[in-house]
Amino acid sequence: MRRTGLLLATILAVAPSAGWAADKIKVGLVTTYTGSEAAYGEMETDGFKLGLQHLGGKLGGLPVEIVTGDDENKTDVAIQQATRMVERDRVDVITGPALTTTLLGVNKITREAKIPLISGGPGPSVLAGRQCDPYFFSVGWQNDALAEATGQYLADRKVEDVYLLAPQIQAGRDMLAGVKRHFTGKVVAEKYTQMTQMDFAAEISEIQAAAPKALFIFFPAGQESNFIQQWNQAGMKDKVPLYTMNALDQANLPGLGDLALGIPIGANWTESIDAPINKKFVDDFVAAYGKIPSSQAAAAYNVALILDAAVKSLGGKIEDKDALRHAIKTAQFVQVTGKPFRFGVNNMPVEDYYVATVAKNAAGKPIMANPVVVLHDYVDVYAKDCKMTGG
Amino acid sequence: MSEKPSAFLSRRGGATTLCFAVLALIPPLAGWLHEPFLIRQFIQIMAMGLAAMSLDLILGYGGLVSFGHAAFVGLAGYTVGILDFHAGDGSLFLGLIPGTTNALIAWPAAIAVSMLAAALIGLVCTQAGGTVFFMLTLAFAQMVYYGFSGWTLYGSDEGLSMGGRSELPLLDISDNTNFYYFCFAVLLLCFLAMRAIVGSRFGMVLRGVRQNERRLAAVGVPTRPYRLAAFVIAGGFAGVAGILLANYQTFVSPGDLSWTRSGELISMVVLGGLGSLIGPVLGAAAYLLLRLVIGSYTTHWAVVFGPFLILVVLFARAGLFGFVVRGREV
Amino acid sequence: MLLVQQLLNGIQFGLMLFLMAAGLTLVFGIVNLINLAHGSLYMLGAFIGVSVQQWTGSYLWAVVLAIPATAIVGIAMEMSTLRTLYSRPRLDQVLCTFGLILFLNEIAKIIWGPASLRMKLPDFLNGTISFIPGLTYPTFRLAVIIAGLVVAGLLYVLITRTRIGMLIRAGASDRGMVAALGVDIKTLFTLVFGLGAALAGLAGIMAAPIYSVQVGMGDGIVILTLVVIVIGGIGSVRGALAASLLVGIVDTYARVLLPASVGQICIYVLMAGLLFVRPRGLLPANV
Amino acid sequence: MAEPILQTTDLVKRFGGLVATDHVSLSLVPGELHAIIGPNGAGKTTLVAQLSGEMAPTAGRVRFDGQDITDLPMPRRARLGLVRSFQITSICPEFSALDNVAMAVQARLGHSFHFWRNARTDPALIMPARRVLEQVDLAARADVPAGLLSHGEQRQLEVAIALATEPKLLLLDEPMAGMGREESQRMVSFLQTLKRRYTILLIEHDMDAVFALADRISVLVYGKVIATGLPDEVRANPEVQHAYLGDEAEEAAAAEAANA
Repeated sequence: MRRTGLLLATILAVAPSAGWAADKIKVGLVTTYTGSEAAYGEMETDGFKLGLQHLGGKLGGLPVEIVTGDDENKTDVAIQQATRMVERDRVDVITGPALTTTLLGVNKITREAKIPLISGGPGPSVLAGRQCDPYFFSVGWQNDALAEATGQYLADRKVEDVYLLAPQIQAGRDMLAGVKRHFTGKVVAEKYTQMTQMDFAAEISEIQAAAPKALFIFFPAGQESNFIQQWNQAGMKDKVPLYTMNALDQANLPGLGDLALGIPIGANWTESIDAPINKKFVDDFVAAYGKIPSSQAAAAYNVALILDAAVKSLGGKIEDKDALRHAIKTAQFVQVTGKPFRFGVNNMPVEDYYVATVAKNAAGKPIMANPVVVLHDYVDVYAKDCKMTGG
Repeated sequence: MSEKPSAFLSRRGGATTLCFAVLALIPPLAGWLHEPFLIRQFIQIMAMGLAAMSLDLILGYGGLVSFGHAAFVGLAGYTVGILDFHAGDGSLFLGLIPGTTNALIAWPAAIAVSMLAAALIGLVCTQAGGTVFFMLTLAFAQMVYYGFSGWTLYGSDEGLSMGGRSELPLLDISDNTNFYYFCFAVLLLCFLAMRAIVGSRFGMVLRGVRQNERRLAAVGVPTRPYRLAAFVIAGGFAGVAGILLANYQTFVSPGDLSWTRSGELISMVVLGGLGSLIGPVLGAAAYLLLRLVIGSYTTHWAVVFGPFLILVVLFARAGLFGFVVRGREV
Repeated sequence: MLLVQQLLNGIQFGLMLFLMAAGLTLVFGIVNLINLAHGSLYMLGAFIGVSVQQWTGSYLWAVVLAIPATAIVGIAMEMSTLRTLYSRPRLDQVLCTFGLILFLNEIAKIIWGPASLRMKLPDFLNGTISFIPGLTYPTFRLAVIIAGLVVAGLLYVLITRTRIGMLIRAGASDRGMVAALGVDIKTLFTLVFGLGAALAGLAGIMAAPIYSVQVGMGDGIVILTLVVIVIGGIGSVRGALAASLLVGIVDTYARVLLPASVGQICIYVLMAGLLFVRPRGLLPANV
Repeated sequence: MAEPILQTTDLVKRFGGLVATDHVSLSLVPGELHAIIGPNGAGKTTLVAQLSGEMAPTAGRVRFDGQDITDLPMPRRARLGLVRSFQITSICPEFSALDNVAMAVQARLGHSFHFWRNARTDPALIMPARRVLEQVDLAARADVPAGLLSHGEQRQLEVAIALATEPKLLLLDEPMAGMGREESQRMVSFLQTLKRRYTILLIEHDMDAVFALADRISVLVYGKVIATGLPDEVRANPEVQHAYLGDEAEEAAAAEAANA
């Protein structure tokens, strides 16, 4: 009997207060706080909170409750966290997943539960085309497009050949497909590594032997940083020029110091874009958190902006998830790059993609500098395959 | 130990009945509390509990310290997932086998895959005893793990998402409550089957193996075939658990067959009570609920759980079930 | 040149594994304990190293201080928990050390945070070195190779030439005899454990500048280390060295020659194959 | 003389340079109780291990019941009817005494791949097991976990387990090891009752017991059989007296002679 009592007590402890109030908006933030990619989680949380702060602590007039969950950069954990948020915490909207891997896991839950999921960054190809989801939105970027920008940049400079390296995950395949899309030269090799690999000695030796004219890499920030460090240790910096996309940004640039200087980066946003809203965002972010925001932080800032606009347009009535979804899709706001934000049919952003180069700022810190627009108001290639039901 | 068998059995029986009774009442309780999450949580507990129960068969009764049990759970899950995947796009597995979402085809196939893998792995591992057995099961499980984590077609490290739960005739298990009672029935049946097995001649040999393998050899029982058979049977039941887990998550990933998952399963068995079958289900409940409850206060739940596990191992070998019935059947 | 370079990569990885495997196999040989938490010592070595570097700004100080610090942690672990496990069944050992992993990972998370940390290298280790014309190799990786070889040499001398080594060998085969020699067997066990922990710490601090330092970094490597020990022959340090190099080299070549999907299985296939031919490992301990 | 039931020819076991079994040739006829004695370190344990199948001989053959069993493992030999007991009690401590014996019955009945029927209520196992327990006087202790039995009872159980397999030849490895005087005597009288019903190879340290029970005795010294014969012959054999009974016995004999 004692045991039964214990069990009941446990169940009651597990059960939170039932029912939800329409007088606030509950935002679930599933992101990575643990491991090599933990910087993403921090950047996103800070970016979203700063957005909220700029909006006076409310979204469209509603007070906000944030529920956070650590996905540990594992899909199964992300699914568990999302399930918990949907079923137990009953959040109104989920945002966060900074990595394609975890994002796809969370999307599985939100798609079924018909709860809006707003990506704090990635826009995987699988959600951009035939399997596009009316409840999924990206206010960051479409994966391929970042690499397409770099590929276009390589093509523009008539680089003869390129060696491609990425982890064997969806985002990796997206990025390498992206580079190849507009690149006109020869692809020396297209190599995939293990998802959690941290030592790239063998790959670097291979590249050294292949002696390509350029190397394009994509890795999540922590791994990318490892790669660049080892690339330098192997003395390759001056031998083969390295190209990448926004996996090299303020999430890992501070740790790399001078090692990354001169690397071109395909991006949808950089801290050096000259727009008043961006300047305010970056300056306030530095002031509040003592670091320059990353691409994820900027996207999370966008998440706050779009939710504010959407909730406002609904007059605070967010209970109808279909209406909320529609409001998000049609939300009118100026995004952090300073341009009005617009979704494509597949709920991926239609925006400019840049190539920036790592250089030191006035304070001597490495930043993504001198952004040049490579792809204007770019509609990703998958959009044409998306036949979204329910508008 | 000195209790009369009848009183002892009834006490065990009573505790076991109580466990199942509580499990049967979870859905109405969840409805009353407006907590659908509870149903889902207990589906997970039952599925993991079944996996732990199957491990108990070889660990608690046979004394075989397998650190690769999650591999068999995961293999069955992947079988269901892969068949679902091929059913989704109409392609063929290895260019030969069409996919299906029909439970009556996919599930037996999944169990067969788990048992076949257990037979192959067991064939090598049961050659050795003790330490080498432990390390070999671990290593083979890693082999399976890396196999799936590298299999790009099925999502590699990112896992494989299923279109939905398998389809059963007459019962719609896409509904959580239906699925809950389905899992409950499966758990009960598997429990009864395993209880019969451990009481049978085969079970007696298995228990004998743990206590004194040399003694059995001396009276003419070659122990290896029995150890192997037990390994395969446990693999089969692990497969059943894997099917439930895959359908519960509608997602499978290499994480399901990692060595840490195997470690969790062992923890559940010991926490609940070695060699008690129902104990591991209690262990699974304790493990998962502790994680949930402590986890809602602090993210550092492992700081509490790690030492707790050590203390249970060192000082409370009878586990939770032993705590309930005060004693252990032999 | 590429082949030579990959061979060096393989050797470097192998020797790193050896630092782990030597400690684990010694402990196994003499006290008959499977310590899954050996990987946690590796992790702690790396974390402690990062902290020391943050205080002093020096990698060398980090190496010098992290190794004894890890040894002390190891000894504390031995004296508090593991000691009671020596006579316990394997299952208890496995579970308790599994519990220790959970605990130590979480403690590390509390102390150092969940995000990964980086270890910086001094300039003289951060470049490349060209010792044959046309062959350049990262200086630090070369340093790891040298350190690994030096440790292997010292272990050889320790085990074959010194009184402690004699006791270790004797203890592995006959505990009663060592006790009969009037040696305090408990202290000997503790010392051996401390030595194993120090080696794990060294491995951690060597790995830190290459991999990033993060919670759970030891979980994967401890499994690989167990594989090395099984291949080499349980309890045998020589076997551990041979198996480490084999695993390191096979892993490296498999990674570059085969698609990523099959690369990592190779080691396990190798293990299964080898055990089929030599069930007791490559160079079994003469027990 | 009848066809021997157990016969070893030139059995040799070497451990490195050490010869533990040195060309041992033994032969047991059905129904006899044959004892092997020898001082400590004579190689009795090694010999038992080779006869029971736990250890492979370096050279030589073992025949049992008309069949060469040299290469058969212990379980196969046991099923042929060559069953041993252990010097150091070897039982399943968590099983009851009855379970322990029933396990042996189960082994005799063939393979145990029966998964459903409860073994503890199976009369095919329980009845014979109870009979054997009665035979060794343990019926009252049938339901006690074997680990909780007294040392003497455990030794009895050890023999009972062997008996339950209905062996053709019982290989008893020091059944009186560690027993008190009274317990030993009870065991001796119990073994008396087994005599003639089973062929028994008795390895024993206790001289009184051996000379009271054995039909024939073989003396093992440094791995060699130095004498085989009737108890009186062996007792009188000077080589045995010298090598086994030692100088002390010789002196005693000499003193006896002097006194006479």
